[in-house]
Amino acid sequence: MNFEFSDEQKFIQEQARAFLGDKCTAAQVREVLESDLTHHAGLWQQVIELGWPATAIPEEYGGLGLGYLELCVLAEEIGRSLLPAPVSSSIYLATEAIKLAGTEEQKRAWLPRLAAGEITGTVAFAELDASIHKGQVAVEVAGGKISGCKQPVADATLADFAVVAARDIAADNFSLYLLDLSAEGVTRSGVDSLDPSRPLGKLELKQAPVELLGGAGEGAVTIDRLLNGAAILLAFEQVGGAEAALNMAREYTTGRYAFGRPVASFQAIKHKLADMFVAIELARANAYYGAWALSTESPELPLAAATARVSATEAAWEATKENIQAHGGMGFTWEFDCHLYYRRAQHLALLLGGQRVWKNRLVEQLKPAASNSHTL
Amino acid sequence: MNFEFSDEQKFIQEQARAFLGDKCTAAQVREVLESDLTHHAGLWQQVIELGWPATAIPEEYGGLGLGYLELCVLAEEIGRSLLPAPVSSSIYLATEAIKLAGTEEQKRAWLPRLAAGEITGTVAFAELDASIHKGQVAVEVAGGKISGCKQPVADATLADFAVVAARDIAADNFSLYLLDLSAEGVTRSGVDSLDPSRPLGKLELKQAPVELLGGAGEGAVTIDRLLNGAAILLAFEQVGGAEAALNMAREYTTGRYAFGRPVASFQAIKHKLADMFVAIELARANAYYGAWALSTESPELPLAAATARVSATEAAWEATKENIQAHGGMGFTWEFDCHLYYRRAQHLALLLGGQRVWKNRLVEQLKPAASNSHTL
Amino acid sequence: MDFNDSKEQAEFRAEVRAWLELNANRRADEVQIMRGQEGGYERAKAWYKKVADAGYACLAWPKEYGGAGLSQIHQVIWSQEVADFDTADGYFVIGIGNCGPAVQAFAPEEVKRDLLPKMASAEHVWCQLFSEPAAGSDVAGLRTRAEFDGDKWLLNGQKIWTSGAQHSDYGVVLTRTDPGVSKYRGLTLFMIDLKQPGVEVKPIKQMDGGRHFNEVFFNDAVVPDAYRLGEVGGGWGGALHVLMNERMAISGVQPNGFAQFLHFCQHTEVDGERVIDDPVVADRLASWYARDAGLRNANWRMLTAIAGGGVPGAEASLGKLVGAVMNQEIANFSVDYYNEAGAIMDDTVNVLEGHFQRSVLFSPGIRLAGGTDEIMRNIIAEQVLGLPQEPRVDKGIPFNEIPTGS
Amino acid sequence: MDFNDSKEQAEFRAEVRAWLELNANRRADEVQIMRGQEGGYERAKAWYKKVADAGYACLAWPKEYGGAGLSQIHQVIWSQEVADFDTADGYFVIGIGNCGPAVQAFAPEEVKRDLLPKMASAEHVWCQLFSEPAAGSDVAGLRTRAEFDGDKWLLNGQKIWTSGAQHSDYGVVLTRTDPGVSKYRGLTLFMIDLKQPGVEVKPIKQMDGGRHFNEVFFNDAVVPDAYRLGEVGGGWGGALHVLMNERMAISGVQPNGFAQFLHFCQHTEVDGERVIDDPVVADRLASWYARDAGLRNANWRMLTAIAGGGVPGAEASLGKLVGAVMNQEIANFSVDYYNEAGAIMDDTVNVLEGHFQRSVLFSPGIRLAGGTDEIMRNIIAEQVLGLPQEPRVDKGIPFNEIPTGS
Repeated sequence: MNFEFSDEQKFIQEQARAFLGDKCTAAQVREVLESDLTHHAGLWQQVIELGWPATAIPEEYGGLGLGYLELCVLAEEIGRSLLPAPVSSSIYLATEAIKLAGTEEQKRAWLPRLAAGEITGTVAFAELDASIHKGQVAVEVAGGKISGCKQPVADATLADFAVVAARDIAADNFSLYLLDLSAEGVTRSGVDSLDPSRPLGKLELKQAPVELLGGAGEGAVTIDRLLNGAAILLAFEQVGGAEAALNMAREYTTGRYAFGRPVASFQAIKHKLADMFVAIELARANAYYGAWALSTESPELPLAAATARVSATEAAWEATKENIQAHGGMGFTWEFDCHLYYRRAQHLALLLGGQRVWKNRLVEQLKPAASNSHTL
Repeated sequence: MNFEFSDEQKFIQEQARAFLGDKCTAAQVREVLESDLTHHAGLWQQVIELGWPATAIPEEYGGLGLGYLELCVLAEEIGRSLLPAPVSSSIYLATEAIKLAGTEEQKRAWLPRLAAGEITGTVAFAELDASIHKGQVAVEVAGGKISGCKQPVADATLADFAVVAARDIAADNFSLYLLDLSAEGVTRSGVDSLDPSRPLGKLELKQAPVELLGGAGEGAVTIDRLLNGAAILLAFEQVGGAEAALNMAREYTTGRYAFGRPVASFQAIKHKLADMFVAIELARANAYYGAWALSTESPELPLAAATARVSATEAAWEATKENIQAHGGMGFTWEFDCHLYYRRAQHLALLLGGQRVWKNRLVEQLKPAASNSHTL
Repeated sequence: MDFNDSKEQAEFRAEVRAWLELNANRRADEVQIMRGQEGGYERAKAWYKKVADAGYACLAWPKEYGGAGLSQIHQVIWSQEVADFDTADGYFVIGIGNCGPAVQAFAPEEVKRDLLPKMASAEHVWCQLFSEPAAGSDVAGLRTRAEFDGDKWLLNGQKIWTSGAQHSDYGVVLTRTDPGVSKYRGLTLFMIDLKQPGVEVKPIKQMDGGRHFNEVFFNDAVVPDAYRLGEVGGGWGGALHVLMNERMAISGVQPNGFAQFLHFCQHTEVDGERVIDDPVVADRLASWYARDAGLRNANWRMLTAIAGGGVPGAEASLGKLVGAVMNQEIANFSVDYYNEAGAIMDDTVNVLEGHFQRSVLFSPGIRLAGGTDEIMRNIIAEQVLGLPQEPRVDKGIPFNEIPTGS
Repeated sequence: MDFNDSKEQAEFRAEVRAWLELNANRRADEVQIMRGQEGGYERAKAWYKKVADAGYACLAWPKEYGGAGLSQIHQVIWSQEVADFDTADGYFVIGIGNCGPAVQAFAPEEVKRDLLPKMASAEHVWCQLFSEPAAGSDVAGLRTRAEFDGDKWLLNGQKIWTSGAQHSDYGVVLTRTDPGVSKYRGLTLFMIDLKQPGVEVKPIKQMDGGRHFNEVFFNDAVVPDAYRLGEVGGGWGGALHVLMNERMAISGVQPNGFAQFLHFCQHTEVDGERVIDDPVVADRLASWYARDAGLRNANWRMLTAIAGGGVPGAEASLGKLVGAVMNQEIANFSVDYYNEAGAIMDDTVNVLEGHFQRSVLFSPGIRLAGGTDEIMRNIIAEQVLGLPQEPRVDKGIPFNEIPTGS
């Protein structure tokens, strides 16, 4: 019985924390937030050199052959430092989609280049008028050509390719497709994001060529598994960000005086911070369980993922909004960094669908198969 | 524009508060709570002598001919003092049912005796296996005889008659009936109540004779209107009780010392009490609006009633549970009076159906008739 | 208990409404949506000149100060009627609502007759300068110094969170005139002409990108002694007077996001279903409706008190507290409801033109401006419920000996 | 990160399970329901004698004190396995979990060898006597006096909220030996024989009608000096040691009402619909599931730390805080779900035999016993997050000069 990361995993985490603590400060985040940049290219290059995109790619496909646990500890630090780079799009989602659903040939074609950072991917699942979470997809594929509009698509203007969910008109079902974003028929543009350090965009597709990823009609199954994995990795990002926000609040309120005493000595502030801590600890514990379930492909993965997600979204919201509150007026300024965490918390909370979606996923797992019921 | 009770109404309230503050202390409440008594007969007799049951009964039927506003201010004081007597059953519900639905003959037969306190009524709407709030009634009437089981019925073992909701088998609809509780075919017994100072019971009915109250098949309409009125009166009781709980908390924490200072000087306690105050003020304001809507038979009555109910239940729960918390360990003892308010808050919150029922009633009033909708 | 006007009130209401129909446009939107406001100030100035020319400015002020010599209830009727029209006077609320009463209470008669009519007509715009970087929740901890220099006062220091300073001609400013006595005793209140070389105004960029507030720097800014409001050392009492009147100025419920949420629920379909028909939404909607209604109805009670000649007590703080928290909850819940698309800030994509997305970013400020949630609870606890203060380490010692952590 | 036992752990688990299958009955209920407990104490005594005779009592204690000389992880395995069986040892948790370690840490060796084996086998039952009527959250404000009288100590005063005092043979009691020094310095910890004339135990009737707790009165109760735990004046340190070990004793998640709520949702139909299919229920269920899972998983992290030889820190307070609040919320939500019938306390009418109705009445106590919500938040704020204390008016002055309001 051991519910803790290994010493090796903790070492990876410490290295990541030291690296990001040094290189990825609020100044770097703001370089992207306050500009039209799609990401911090210098940091992303260093992250590639550190091998992060290769972490969970098997060695046979050019990866490091490590597991999800290693990715989890990295994710926590990425969340803590608000890394402005396409980690979730490319590493947690696009790469994982190919690992999960790709043919041997597709894996050999794409994974080594992803591992080496030569290319960057994203996923294009969401549409404004159809909910992927209800199995709805309006974008259509016919004769190997895709048409329609995907929005929002994280890192749409940066990524080299996208894994797209689309309906096969002939078969009347939906599948995943690999789409080269520089192909003819693809128009991509940015849309304003609640968190401009993590840009969003849209894809307007007119008869763009695509390649089936995985089995035909298996879109829903693959997305389901993919979202579960990504939810756990994002939960670690959310926990990392929430903890950073709590630490900001702790430092600021300890140093700032009002009525002749540190603000942190007022019970209203102490109890606020205690509540932040409690939310984060619960989220962290659930994220750990998710990490275990993901790393062992446990049958509990769907429940563990939804649980980690629900807790982490809650904790990140609580911690980042109350961090602003604990800072008083200065917390509401652009100049202070509180809003960077608050914006990122919103971005992460919405990226794979909101709380309603994930609470429903959680409860679906609790519904007993047999109806062994009493009547009230 | 005047959103305040009149001086006359305030005078009635002050008189009631003085009377109850003197005669209906925790000792009297405990006489009922800690025994098998159905109510405090002495207090009920005095209440009758003060004319409270007659308040909103027109003069032509032997009442005082005052209105609902006068009943509202009385209700607040009844809630504040936890009067252990069948006020809600007899005055807010049974009497009102006859006023609303009775024929001229029925009004002349029943109202003068209710006004004079010669008889006491209750309503029997709830059943364990059918929800009146969904229009379900299992108790049946055929050929003027009623059969089935009603539970819980407030004051079942005390009241002289009940207004019963029952299904007319022949007509396949449901109506209200007047039932003499001493009639043959009626077996009544007590069931344990969360608030033993307001006893509950059940009626087992086997071919007991009943008399139709109001039009056949009008049960749902009458109950709907009846519940709206009673919800507003109960909201005043809830507000009165909540305010009494807040006052208890204020007095106790101001007088008790810990760490060398009054407990009430700790921000955690101050802010707790402030939150109680806020909840009560919102509930009070909504109760006032409800009083206005009830007294003018405004078309807004259904919305105003549900709003008053939802707020008042929330405020009473918050105030009575946090009053216990503010008292620390002693708040959890039988000896302290905190639990009297907490129990009564539960009783009142459940009496006309829980929050789920009333939130639904509220939202139904907000649903626009026409579907003038955008699509997300 | 009734909501009907008296005969005289009904006549005044009809007159106001007739005038508004002629001189203003009805609101186009069913609900007010948070948008960028370009050119709002100029529009507001022009509008308010029209109001003043017609004699509807500052209805409850004496005529000699530019008012109409009517009652608070006339002011309430005006506010109710104008709410249906597309007008803007938010720029003048602080001046007229907060500064005006302070000037009326404390300034010499001559100064009042000179300055108040121009304030009343919004020819002069005023702001209130209390908060400082090191004095937010602890307003009385302020450090801006005012020193008497022969025949005038010289001000040095910095104010912050000053709404409208960029547009203002004058301000009411709270200063420290004696750092050697205890903090509440060494304060003095002044009026100040802000259009002078010793005053510099810098807008603050907020987390949502907007710039509603300012920093104001005083560098030997000059104030004549005739602009002193009350006694030297009596500034705290004056400041409390301002804050008390602030409550009177609130003629309606503060924005709490509910109207927009209700509109969203009633008029939006998601996947073919009206949002209001979603039981989880209905659960929240009912709770928020009850809170919003509670605030509206509590406001009716306050107006009744004002109409009866009363002054609202500290219980008015609850509107700020409840509304601000609810506003943030609603914004977050609504954005979450959009799922992935909730993160898009584009006005054209979202229902209500991205209102909730903007609100997510603006709502934290509402919980801070005008007193934080925590300060509101303190006020309710101490001033309404009469609970004892916490032990005060800054009490009874000279201001310059109070610990500051630096 | 894995949940598998080591080979040795797996063997021990199998052995324990085999023994339990032979000697205990599996739980009949799917979930534990709150009921009146008649005869529980005798049953528990008998059960624990069996456990001790088989060598499974106090697995991590040294053999000379009646333990098995094994590790904390063995204790954890035992607790996990025994949870599936219908057994009762709650009466001995405080003695073995709290008092035992204090006796081991502070008592003379002879006393330890004399008393601990009987504690370990539950032949002697122990309780902990800290709280007093005027010393609840402020435990160190206690007034029970211990005075040295030649060769022994005489105790006078009153304790309250003492769980199990009516069954106890011995107690660990915190007393004031010097009211003339500051409050934390004048305390001394003792063991006391409760079966003596100077000790009177009176049960307290709770608001739910139960009697789990007691008042204990000392009237010249005698304590030999050999029963002193630690130095005179060093009682506060000893008390903290007890409280620290209390956390170790928590081998599972504290009751928070969730298991019963889940059971209710999964196995109840209302008007033909399973409760879990109601979207509003699902919304709450998901939130509570996430909290319950968080507590369970946080507990796994704590057990991992204990298995590695660590001692859980103050963060363990969060389980108490979260669980107690959630428990009350769940009880209220569930009772509300029954509508009118929710107010019926009759066991035979309600699903889960009236569990939620009882829980509504008992749950307020859980938020108070063992440290209120507010004290838990203080502990987290100060001991985990390192935030500064509030200004202390009771610090550095003699105990008998601290304001008491009377």
